[in-house]
Amino acid sequence: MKKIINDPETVVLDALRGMQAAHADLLTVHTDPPVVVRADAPVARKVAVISGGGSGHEPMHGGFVGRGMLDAACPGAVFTSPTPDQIASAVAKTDGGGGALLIVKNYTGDVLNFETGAELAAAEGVEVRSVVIDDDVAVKDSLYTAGRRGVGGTVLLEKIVGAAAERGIDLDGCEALARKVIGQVRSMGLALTACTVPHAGEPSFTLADDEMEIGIGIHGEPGRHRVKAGTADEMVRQLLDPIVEDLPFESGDRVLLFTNSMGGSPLIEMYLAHGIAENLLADRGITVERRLVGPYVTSLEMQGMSLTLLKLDDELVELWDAPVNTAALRWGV
Amino acid sequence: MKKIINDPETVVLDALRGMQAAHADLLTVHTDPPVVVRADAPVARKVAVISGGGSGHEPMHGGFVGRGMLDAACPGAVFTSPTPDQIASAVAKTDGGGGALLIVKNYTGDVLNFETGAELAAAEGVEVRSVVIDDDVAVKDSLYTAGRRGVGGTVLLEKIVGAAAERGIDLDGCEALARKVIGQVRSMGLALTACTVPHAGEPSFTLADDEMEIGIGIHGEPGRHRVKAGTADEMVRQLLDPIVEDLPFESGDRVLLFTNSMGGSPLIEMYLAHGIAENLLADRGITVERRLVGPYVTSLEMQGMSLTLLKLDDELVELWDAPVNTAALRWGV
Amino acid sequence: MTCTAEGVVSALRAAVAVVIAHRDELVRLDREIGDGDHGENMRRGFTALLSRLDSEPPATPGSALKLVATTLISTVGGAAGPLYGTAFLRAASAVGDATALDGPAVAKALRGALDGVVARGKAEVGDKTMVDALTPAVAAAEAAGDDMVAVLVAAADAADAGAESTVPLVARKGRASYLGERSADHLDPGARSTALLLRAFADAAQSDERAQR
Amino acid sequence: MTCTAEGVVSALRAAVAVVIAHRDELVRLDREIGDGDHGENMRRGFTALLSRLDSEPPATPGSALKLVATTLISTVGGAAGPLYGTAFLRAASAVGDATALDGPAVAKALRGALDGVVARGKAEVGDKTMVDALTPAVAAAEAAGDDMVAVLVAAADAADAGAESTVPLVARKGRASYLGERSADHLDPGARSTALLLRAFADAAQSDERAQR
Ligand SMILES: Nc1ncnc2c1ncn2[C@@H]1O[C@H](COP(=O)(O)OP(=O)(O)O)[C@@H](O)[C@H]1O
Ligand SMILES: Nc1ncnc2c1ncn2[C@@H]1O[C@H](COP(=O)(O)OP(=O)(O)O)[C@@H](O)[C@H]1O
Ligand SMILES: [Mg+2]
Ligand SMILES: [Mg+2]
Ligand SMILES: [Mg+2]
Ligand SMILES: [Mg+2]
Repeated sequence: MKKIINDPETVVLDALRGMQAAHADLLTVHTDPPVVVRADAPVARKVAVISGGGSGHEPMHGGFVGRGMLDAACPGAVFTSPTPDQIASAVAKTDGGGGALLIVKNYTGDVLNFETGAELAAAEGVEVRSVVIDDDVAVKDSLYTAGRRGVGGTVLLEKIVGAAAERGIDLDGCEALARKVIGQVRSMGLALTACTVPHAGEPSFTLADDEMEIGIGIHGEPGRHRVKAGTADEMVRQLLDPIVEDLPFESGDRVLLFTNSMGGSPLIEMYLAHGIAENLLADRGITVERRLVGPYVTSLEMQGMSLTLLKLDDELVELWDAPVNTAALRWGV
Repeated sequence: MKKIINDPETVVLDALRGMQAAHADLLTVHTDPPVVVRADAPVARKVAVISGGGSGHEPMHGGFVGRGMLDAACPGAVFTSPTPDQIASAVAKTDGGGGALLIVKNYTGDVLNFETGAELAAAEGVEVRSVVIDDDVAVKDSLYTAGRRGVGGTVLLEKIVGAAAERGIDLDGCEALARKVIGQVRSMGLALTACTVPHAGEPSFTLADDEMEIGIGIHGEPGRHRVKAGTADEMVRQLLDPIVEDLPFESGDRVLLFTNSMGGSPLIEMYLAHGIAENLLADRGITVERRLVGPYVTSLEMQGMSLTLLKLDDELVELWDAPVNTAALRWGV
Repeated sequence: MTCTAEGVVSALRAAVAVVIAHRDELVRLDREIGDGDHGENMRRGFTALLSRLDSEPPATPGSALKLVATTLISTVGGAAGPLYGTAFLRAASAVGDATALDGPAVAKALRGALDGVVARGKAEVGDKTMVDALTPAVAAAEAAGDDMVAVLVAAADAADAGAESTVPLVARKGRASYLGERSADHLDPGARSTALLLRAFADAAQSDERAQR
Repeated sequence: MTCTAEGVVSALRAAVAVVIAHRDELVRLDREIGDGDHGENMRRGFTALLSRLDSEPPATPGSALKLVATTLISTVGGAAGPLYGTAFLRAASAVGDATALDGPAVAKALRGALDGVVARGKAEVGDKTMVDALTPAVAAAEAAGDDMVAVLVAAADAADAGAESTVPLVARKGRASYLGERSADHLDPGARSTALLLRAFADAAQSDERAQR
């Protein structure tokens, strides 16, 4: 394992200190417990939009803290859900009287820790709501499983709900909007290589030089099945077809297409894959109206990609286009 | 070699098509010859700021095309300088009567091709100037060698000169500014892994699991020497000390610190390294006034990082802060 | 023999040592069917517990168990943090203010722990989770009679067997469930850590007993 | 024997075949001390040349050489593109409008090529570049007399030896120079491609001669 770190145990705090130095205009990093808070928090009367999860997915979530997106992010250890005290602390630091909306990715650990965190915050008198995003179509959904994971769609959800909160939409409105977005966003990913969790020291799985994992999540966990790695055309199709058929997305739909690098795959490959996905969607009569391309929801140095489709309407387009000023997403300001 | 591509021969054009789809609001991609041009080019009377180089360094340069930065970028094959016809075509498509400034990285191939390209453009009656950036302190400079390479400093140069051109500074002024920036920017990089050029099919070099290359460039070429990979503290020091001592940067200096991922190293490690570099500079009495952290000048999927220091004054700070609207850098708009 | 606050604390110290010794094993198990952090999550939590046991020595078995709960909840993270946290919280409630625990009290504590895990995680036996280790442990404890040591040994033995039983299973809860069929033929890391904890408690109780004889 | 436009074209076709056949070797050499693209750059350029030779058959040796120059300049990129482009451009100027080239004309063309490369790249013998292959080739060609085939064979032999001579050298020009001492013990890819081209020209001339006998 070769990494630019000092000590697996202090990776997250060390990186947070660098983040603070790099973005003091946008955010404030607290370390005990670790919470990244927007620089001007709390914003009076605004709904505080809060997310969090294991570290190792940068820029998610700390890179999305700032005006028009998240009020706070709770970074756990690498690939480990944050603890309830972090979540309660995030609420306490950002509540401006408008209540807090917690955006939780659907993993057992995240759901349980956010649940307890929300209880702690509610006990302090803050009105707290939670939404759980589960956009990963690679996972079979059933009442008798942990359900689908939250993956790439999280970025789109946080941007759109963050924009609504910034406009003064209230907690009910933000929650309803979040549920609407969750209802119409779908994702799927693949990996060409595994990643190595610093404190694990070894890759989570190994792939032969001609293999890829289809249906990977974002925690270095293996995917649903392993196949021969083919051309980019084949890869994109293997991700896009299940996504489109799941919702389903249909001819005439307007969508946002998000082509995401898992971290280690270079941008040139993302643009290449994005171009293919745009063509395939055009063939299906689906109109791509907005796009995002790059490494936004990553698994450390894992090579691979994910695609996310969000069904758009005028409301969502407007909220997507609204100003955002964070380390990773910035426009309109 | 596993990559998200269809065919090594068409990688660059395929990616350019995806880039066009993703950023039609910012840029227009021409394919014969390949040139990425800002959407509203030519801008009347403005100096056209043009750069280019081999592909595989994304987002450089195409990701820097747009208002406040580049008017055009000429993408060569992967790690291969573009050809003179591309450069001449970029000038023809962006000249608004203010002449063109070519920003050339100091590689034999880039210098020679831009030289010929500039001659072709001048023959069409456009006033063309060229500046050559050579900020890599890893390379021994001498009259009897190819000289230092152009690396990370290129982004800062393009941003600052682009801002000046946008403000209506003339060709003389832009050229003088560019030479000033080149005179006070220094960089150095290291690699933890090699990258694989698609048409080469195999990594350019191999490193043992405990080794790193110090003084790498951005073309997958091996570096100056190979050492045991140590802690992040040691890595950052091995890059920063030679940079600081080269110019030299001195106590009381104001600087921009650019912590760059070579592509495959995750953002969490960049923030961690950035934090260390900020501390080391503070220890030397050097004030970090602006910063940039992320993968901006990459070598495909190579893991590693580079540091760049630019000495600032009020003029450069103001131009750095000026609005920019490109795929990779965006603020103030 | 019964177990006082002191006995609980020495059992917890033994558990800390076992968790640290088995950190890499638990990481490896979780790498295979999860995300590779279970051993490190447990190590982080139990290391924090160790320093709290030193700085805030608990006065009763119940307050010792509560200290475990709050420590794990605020330091472990992941799925294991809230699940083990709730387990120890419910165990603490089950023993109340008692100053010493006999066999049935320990069985009651274990029952509380299991109920807590199920209430939070909604897993059933056969889902390939820590519930597969804890459920038979509780049953064995309840059948083991009055002797505190015998209860813990029975629980540890049953937990070992329960953990082993997860190997052929296809996971239906937790992160391993994303693997579908590919989760079979692997030991569940949480079931393994549950078995390790119970074995540590049993061993500690046995050696306390030996020391007192 | 002299070389007409037809002869030049058949020599160029032979060169295309040789470049394609040695693509991987040139990539490997450039991977070792450069950036691994030389073979692909040359393949791209000479493949483009092949289709232009088919679509725009040149009328004189000079126009054939000029076609090579413009094709390589606009398709090869890197250092090799402008250097080989200039070489062929100067070779074309050197032969002017002649309809057939004898030995001295070929030697003059080679001298023009070398001057062009040096004018653009400023390299000297010993810098570990294509100049190390081309310089002895020109000297040998100028000493080889009037026979066109003998001139090309002498040039090819000398270029081979010149390319080999780059192995122990430390590069002072081009990308390999960044490696410093580590560039020693490797064959320079550009010197190798120069030797390959000259060998292809010599072989083609020899087999044309045999065919005409
Ligand atoms: N719903 C659940 N009920 C009971 N135990 C569970 C549940 N989900 C997961 N677990 C247990 O948690 C263990 C994983 O813990 P850990 O690796 O620390 O958390 P995470 O899965 O969040 O990385 C699993 O091996 C399993 O035994
Ligand atoms: N200044 C120079 N003069 C002569 N030949 C040079 C010079 N610089 C480089 N070369 C030749 O170019 C070759 C490399 O070509 P190529 O790999 O295609 O370009 P690049 O180095 O831009 O990737 C070297 O092996 C060397 O022979
Ligand atoms: Mg985890
Ligand atoms: Mg090259
Ligand atoms: Mg885990
Ligand atoms: Mg090369």
